[in-house]
Amino acid sequence: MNGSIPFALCGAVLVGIGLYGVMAHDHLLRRLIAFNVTGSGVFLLFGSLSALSSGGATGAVPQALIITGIVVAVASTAFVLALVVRLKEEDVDAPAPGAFEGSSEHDDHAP
Amino acid sequence: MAPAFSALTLFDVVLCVLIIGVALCSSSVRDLFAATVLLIIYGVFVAIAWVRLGAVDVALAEAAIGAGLTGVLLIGAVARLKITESPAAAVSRWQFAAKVIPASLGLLIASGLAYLVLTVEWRETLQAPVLANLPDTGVLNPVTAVLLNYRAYDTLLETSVLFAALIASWCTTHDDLWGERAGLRQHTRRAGILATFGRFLPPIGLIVGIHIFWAGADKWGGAFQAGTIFAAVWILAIMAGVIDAPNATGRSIRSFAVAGPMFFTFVALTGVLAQSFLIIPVMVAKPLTLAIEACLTLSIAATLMLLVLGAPRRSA
Amino acid sequence: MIEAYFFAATVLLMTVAVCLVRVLRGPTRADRMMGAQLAATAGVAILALISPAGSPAMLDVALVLALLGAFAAVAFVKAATIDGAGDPEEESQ
Amino acid sequence: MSVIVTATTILLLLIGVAFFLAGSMGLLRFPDVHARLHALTKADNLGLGFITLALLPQAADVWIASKLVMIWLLTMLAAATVSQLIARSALHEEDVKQEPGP
Repeated sequence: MNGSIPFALCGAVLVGIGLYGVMAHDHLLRRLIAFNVTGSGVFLLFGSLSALSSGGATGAVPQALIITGIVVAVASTAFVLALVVRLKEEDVDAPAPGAFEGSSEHDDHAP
Repeated sequence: MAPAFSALTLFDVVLCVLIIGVALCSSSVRDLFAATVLLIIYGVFVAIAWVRLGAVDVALAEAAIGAGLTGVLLIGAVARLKITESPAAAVSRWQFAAKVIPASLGLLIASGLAYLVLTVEWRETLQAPVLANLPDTGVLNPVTAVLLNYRAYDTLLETSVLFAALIASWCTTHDDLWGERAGLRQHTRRAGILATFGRFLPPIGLIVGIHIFWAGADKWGGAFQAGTIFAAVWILAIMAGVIDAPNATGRSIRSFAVAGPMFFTFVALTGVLAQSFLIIPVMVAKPLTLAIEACLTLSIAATLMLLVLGAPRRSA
Repeated sequence: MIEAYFFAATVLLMTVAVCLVRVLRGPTRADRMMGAQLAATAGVAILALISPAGSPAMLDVALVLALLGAFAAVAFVKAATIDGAGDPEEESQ
Repeated sequence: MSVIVTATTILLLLIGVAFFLAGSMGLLRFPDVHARLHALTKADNLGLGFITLALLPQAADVWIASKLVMIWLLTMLAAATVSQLIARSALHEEDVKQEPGP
């Protein structure tokens, strides 16, 4: 019995929920939100597996990598948001071409 | 048979269920604004999960970014949109498939990961070598040691990613607006509640940020967490109309934004003269690490602040 | 004592689950934002309650949350004004 | 002596949790934005206040105790500001709804 198993399972489920959201939604901002859920699911899975292997707290190396990941995720979120706002201003009909650009941008930064 | 066991486990399980519930609601609710608000709540509880996992450094970053900055970023953009309901489209067979296929893929991936969690024996960690070499790094917080010493490569590249994201978001500026202040022109009622709040909170935020920065060398926290806090109170002061938003063409704000990556690269290159790229000599490890950290904190604060404000815009 | 703290924290988690209903139902955006505000305060209380079981560092997480928890709401009230950059007090004059 | 301290802590804890429960039930059940805001501020100020008071006698040192008080004061400052602003904003939202199109 290890206390971090619930969190590892939670992370696994969050990855699934996030990926569903990225695929199922039309609206770019909905995809952005789902992308953030996927990201934190991956981090939670990663961190709790480290806690699981050490039998205690999350190790220093995973923690450092996760902090790096969180900062990169917020930077890419801000950039995608800038793109979406500009896209709206240009009055391009968002779904078809915009959807493609937006989502490939997420994938580049997904850890 | 410690009685504390059950209360702690109960809390963890309820917390996990709540996090999953918030994520599910956020991805299924029709209203976009509600989905955004749910993401903020989600950030608060993920931070609590990190505390329970003993990862205080990550919890600090998640609390500052997930519950603070991401919220400001998304709410600002979403609240400006006029229509936020997804249209109630007629349910055709194709639309049904467009939900079912992603749902089954998501379920497949989640259950695959869960299977791995439950079956694979996870044994090896890098914690022992990290702690064994800690005296050579000049800091006592193992996470800071990994970020600025063992894996300094990652951190150097990460600050470059931040910088690249800033340049890329500047590229979305309208040609005729380039050279104006970032974001919209903010205004508030003089001596109103918002303006007073914007005067009160930043000094407190500065103290908390410096505390987190200082504690980062020896205990917990560090450049990223402190930088995010500084960015957040900077943005608050701008939103409250206390100070003006910076101009992307300004000298001083640009030097803030590049100070961290520049100094880091400089240290990395001087290491080449001594031994090899990115070597931090043991003798000067503590002052050098603190100097790098200070520059990084400034750069992260300036870059995140500019990223959240976005390109210059004219009010509608 | 620690168990008592965790039981209290678990009950607070459930109150957050209750206020999620308000976020989902709305009907106005202000209603949804209030749900987030209550969740952030409950988060601060939960962190304060579970910190005695770990290191004092956990209180710093509560401190950061208390500091930044209100920022999203400020961004919301500003964006909800006519030009998206004003102050709700300003326009009532 | 310690029995009294423990009993006080548990009592204050119960009061704090009760305020949070009342606040969230109010947020759920009250009829309009302003009534709900009223419920929310009770949870914000009193709920967290009683929980802070409960934790204070158990704090390991003065540093931790003062941090707890600071967290409470910060939350009160932020909550007071935000609820005032949200109330104003909600008033505008109602105005906009009555006269169509700004």
